[in-house]
Amino acid sequence: MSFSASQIRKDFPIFERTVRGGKRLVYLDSGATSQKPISVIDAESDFYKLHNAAVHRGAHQLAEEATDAYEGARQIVADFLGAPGGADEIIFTKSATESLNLLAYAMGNAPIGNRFALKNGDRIVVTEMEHHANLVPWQQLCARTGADLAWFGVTDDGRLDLSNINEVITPNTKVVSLTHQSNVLGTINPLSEITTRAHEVGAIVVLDACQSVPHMAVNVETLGVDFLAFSGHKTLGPTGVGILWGRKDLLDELPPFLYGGSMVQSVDMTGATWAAVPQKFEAGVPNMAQAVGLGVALKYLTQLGMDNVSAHEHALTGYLLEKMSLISDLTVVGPTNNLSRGSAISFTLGNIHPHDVGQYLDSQGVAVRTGHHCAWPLAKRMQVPATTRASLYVYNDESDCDVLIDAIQGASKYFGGR
Amino acid sequence: MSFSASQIRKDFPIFERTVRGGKRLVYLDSGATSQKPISVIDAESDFYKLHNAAVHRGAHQLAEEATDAYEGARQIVADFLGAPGGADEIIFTKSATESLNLLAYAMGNAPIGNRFALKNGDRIVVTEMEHHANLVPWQQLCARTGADLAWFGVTDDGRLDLSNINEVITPNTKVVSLTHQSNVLGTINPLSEITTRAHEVGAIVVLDACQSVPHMAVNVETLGVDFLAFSGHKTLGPTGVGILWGRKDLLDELPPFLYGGSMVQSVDMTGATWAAVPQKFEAGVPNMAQAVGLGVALKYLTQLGMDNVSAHEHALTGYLLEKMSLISDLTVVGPTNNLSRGSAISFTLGNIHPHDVGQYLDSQGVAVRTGHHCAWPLAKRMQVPATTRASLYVYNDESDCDVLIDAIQGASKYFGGR
Amino acid sequence: MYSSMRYKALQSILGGVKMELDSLYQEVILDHYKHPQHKGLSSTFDAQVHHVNTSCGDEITLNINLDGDCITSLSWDGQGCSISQASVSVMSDLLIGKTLNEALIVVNSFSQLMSSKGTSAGDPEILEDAVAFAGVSKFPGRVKCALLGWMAYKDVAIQAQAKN
Amino acid sequence: MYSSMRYKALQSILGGVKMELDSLYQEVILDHYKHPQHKGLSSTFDAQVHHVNTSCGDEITLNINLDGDCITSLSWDGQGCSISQASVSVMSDLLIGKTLNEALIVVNSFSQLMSSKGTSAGDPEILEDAVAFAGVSKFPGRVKCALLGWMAYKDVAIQAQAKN
Ligand SMILES: Cc1ncc(COP(=O)(O)O)c(C=O)c1O
Ligand SMILES: Cc1ncc(COP(=O)(O)O)c(C=O)c1O
Repeated sequence: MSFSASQIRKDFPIFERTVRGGKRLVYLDSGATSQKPISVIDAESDFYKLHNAAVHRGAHQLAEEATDAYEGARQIVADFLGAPGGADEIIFTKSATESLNLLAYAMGNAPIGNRFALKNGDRIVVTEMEHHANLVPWQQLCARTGADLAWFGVTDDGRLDLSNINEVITPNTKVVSLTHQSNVLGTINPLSEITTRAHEVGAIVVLDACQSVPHMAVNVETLGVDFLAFSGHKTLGPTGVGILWGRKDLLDELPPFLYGGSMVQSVDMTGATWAAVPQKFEAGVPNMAQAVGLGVALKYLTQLGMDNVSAHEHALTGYLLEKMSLISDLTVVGPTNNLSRGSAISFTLGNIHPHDVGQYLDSQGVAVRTGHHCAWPLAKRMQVPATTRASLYVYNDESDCDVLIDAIQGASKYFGGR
Repeated sequence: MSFSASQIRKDFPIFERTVRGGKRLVYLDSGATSQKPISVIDAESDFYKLHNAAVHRGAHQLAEEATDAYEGARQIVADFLGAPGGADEIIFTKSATESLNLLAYAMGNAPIGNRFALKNGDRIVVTEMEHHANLVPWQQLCARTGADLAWFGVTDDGRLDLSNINEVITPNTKVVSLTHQSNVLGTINPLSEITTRAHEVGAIVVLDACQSVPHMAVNVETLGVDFLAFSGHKTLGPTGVGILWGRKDLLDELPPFLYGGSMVQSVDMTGATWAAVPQKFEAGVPNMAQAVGLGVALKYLTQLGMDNVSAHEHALTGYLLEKMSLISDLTVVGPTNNLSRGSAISFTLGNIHPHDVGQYLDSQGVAVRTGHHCAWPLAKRMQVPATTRASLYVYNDESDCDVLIDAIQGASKYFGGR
Repeated sequence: MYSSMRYKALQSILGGVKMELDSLYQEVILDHYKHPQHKGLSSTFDAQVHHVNTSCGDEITLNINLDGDCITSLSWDGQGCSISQASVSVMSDLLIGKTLNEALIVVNSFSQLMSSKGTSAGDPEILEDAVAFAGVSKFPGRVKCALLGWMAYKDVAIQAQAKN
Repeated sequence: MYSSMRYKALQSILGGVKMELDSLYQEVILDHYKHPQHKGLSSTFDAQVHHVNTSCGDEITLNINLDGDCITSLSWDGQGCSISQASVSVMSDLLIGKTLNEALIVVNSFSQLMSSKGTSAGDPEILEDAVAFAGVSKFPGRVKCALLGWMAYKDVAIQAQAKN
């Protein structure tokens, strides 16, 4: 199969519009959120038009169909991730942010004796390149339990510094949570050394896969992690849906997070007992249409082939890095070689503020993101108050990169001479 | 304006389909989830097709439009509820279940000295007719903090028993959380006596308005409550979106719940500070398309007029209660007079199990819900293991009630003679 | 997913799905429901279990007595819908007198039938009267009801063996 | 909501929205950005505040000195985009020498301009050079940038008054 971004673009209605007075939309902000193919949009609409009902509840045909569609989506996610325990290991949340908070809060709910219970002197390990969503929940869990937070540093060229791995992951470490791919640097982190050491000391490994699941083949068994979180909206799917995957035996032992309907086994006025996984973690009427839409998005990606997706992005990243290297006042923040790196490229441009760069690019139809990208500690580490980030996806091609490069040079001229 | 359910039905695509071999769909399960008008379905689709981008983040036109749409929806919700502090008092969650859990967890996060901090000997008050979503989170908060849980009982005819209000709401009560309208009994609870007593002792009042906001005019100022939760999907809106409203000064003091991007003011590796309300409570890329859809749903309801909606449902409830009273082996569980009662009607039919009743109704095209309706303590109180529930909404009319009544009689015959 | 959903809805719009109420509520089922067999718990037992179907609140208590490998008695009490009650009644009739191994064959065959989504008629050699539940497999919401008693049996058999 | 969204998109599809970059980055703004006024913090002050725009990380520290009701000096340091830096530079120029009441009129007028969504050109009598920011009000994402210094001023003025 030949991979044609311009062909793929035809599946995405948003590319039929223009921006800023007729400019072609060059969307380079998929790291924030991806665009949606028509099949995903239609799947959500069709759920409402044809099958809408509360799953697992009603005693009628619509409820049966809705349940089929929702549980079918769960199976698709399980297959997509290669979940060894199947669909029962897949929990629908509203976002990766909720998935990670779910873990941190549920661990906070663990009674003494539960393998997730944390105490004074225990340790949680993260990295200096985490998105706030994979940092602040753990900070707060530490504050509540008395555990201490430690982290891997980042090297000057934007790689994880694992040189002191045995001092960071100590024998009393209970959780190691890290990003698979940095949303700022593009760095893809090596996992096997970390999972080996973590499991050696009995810690669980949590993977923030927000920036990897959309962009490359991810198999949870092969990676050897214990929990994984990603967001639907970055994966061609609808907003309002995220995934938490976890090993079945761990999910069984993990206490629940949100309490309410459908997650209980029995309730009286004084207490409750919990349903089996995955229901235990899905209180209330779920985000059904969004889960169904996510299922269709993953089908769409499967049809493209995740290896084709990552090959396409890899080639395009190489092309763009090359072009960028020719702009004298442009500095890439993150790896400049195209090894173990994804398609998010952050950069600074002389001393022009990223906000101004972004504004100029916008005037040329180029959508990027500027700022600290929800990773302030990393920005401080890299000694940049903010960056401009271009992030690529299946619908981008070389012509998009060319427009970006032209626009960057235009911005240089516009704000230059300071 | 004359209110025409059959005219309204034309706005809802799902009524173009049939069920169970060509039967007309008689949807009487809106208490579980409502159907969606085409304008809501299109609003969600159009968001993806025309304006999709991460709100508050990108430096480009799509991001501006998405932010406008999302914040516009927040304003619509504020207007719909009459929020005295405006849009800042509206928090988008994924569901009412999350809204209520947010409150309970955030209070659990309150440090000593914060007005929400709970300690041993403090009290939380609920009622015996709560949905699990407004019961189990409070049970768990009590377990975590040492507060005790007390509750108002329910009378034989399904009304709240307020006779011992001063013993239930004691001076050390910190929270009184109750449902505005029972999802099982249909009972609309009187609030003024409760809010008066609660505020007298310095407690806050939380209203579970899941079954009232969709069905009647609800003004938070007039009601005098402090927090209110409802679900989008029961209010003609999309799945995957809920609302928490709270008084601005209380939201300001309430600690956050989910941690991550966009809810922080500053972050370093050791800690974080929080953004202002409402961002403080909205971590991560939000359920944007769903929030926008909910805004359109509330506009649709406003156009119908909430007073017209409740008048329509009141008349229809009277009609159905009357017809039901003529079926000899049918027992309504809940108020049989049509005063302070909404349109959810639960009943038992001789000793035919509700599951069988529901199945028979389904075969006639009638969609109802059977079971304990996520309110087990109430089922025990009313001494029924389960009931069949018919719940009405804007698109239902007398002909729907007639089909239901015929089907109930059919079920009697089918399973009768035991 | 999406196209199969469309197709399904279309089927029903075209009236392709027959009204299958009678295929669900076979005569045998309504009969056992109205005249349940082996209902009423024995005063002694080798093991007893209590199972609840949380999605609908149906409950069953099941007693077993073994003589070596042979099931000498099954007795039960419970409340629930016609499907769950009839199913445990039919099951008791079928399994009493069988060895644990023979019973397992029946139980597995019934579980298979329930997961067949209407594509199997069930093996009358093994399942006898229980083939009447074939129609239930077309109603995913009711499969749990039909299985309640059988799951309880699996549990109680294990406990009785562990004890003996 | 929904129809207005459709309309907006249509407008831009039809090329109805002009490329307004130059209306955003007026000459005056680029000038102040390249040559900021009153930058560099005074060594003494009646009050000092530090404000951060959390959505983009722009920062400003602002010092004020009062003589009675009169603003004798404003000085600042910070980092950020051209809009935020130029805005605080223009503001300092404007407010120094004014009384607190006079300054308040300017601040309110500027706030109003910023919330006008491109419908106002600003009052040159009151705002002088600051009318150059009128175009910013068309870019909701940038209004916060333009307001950063002005919000800091409001805060620092209150603190200085409280102290005196
Ligand atoms: C009274 C009441 N409270 C809370 C809920 C929970 O709402 P949701 O499941 O949408 O979170 C429901 C509906 O299921 C309800 O009827
Ligand atoms: C690496 C990473 N982690 C977590 C998140 C949070 O995802 P969401 O905002 O969808 O919850 C994001 C994206 O914002 C991300 O890029």
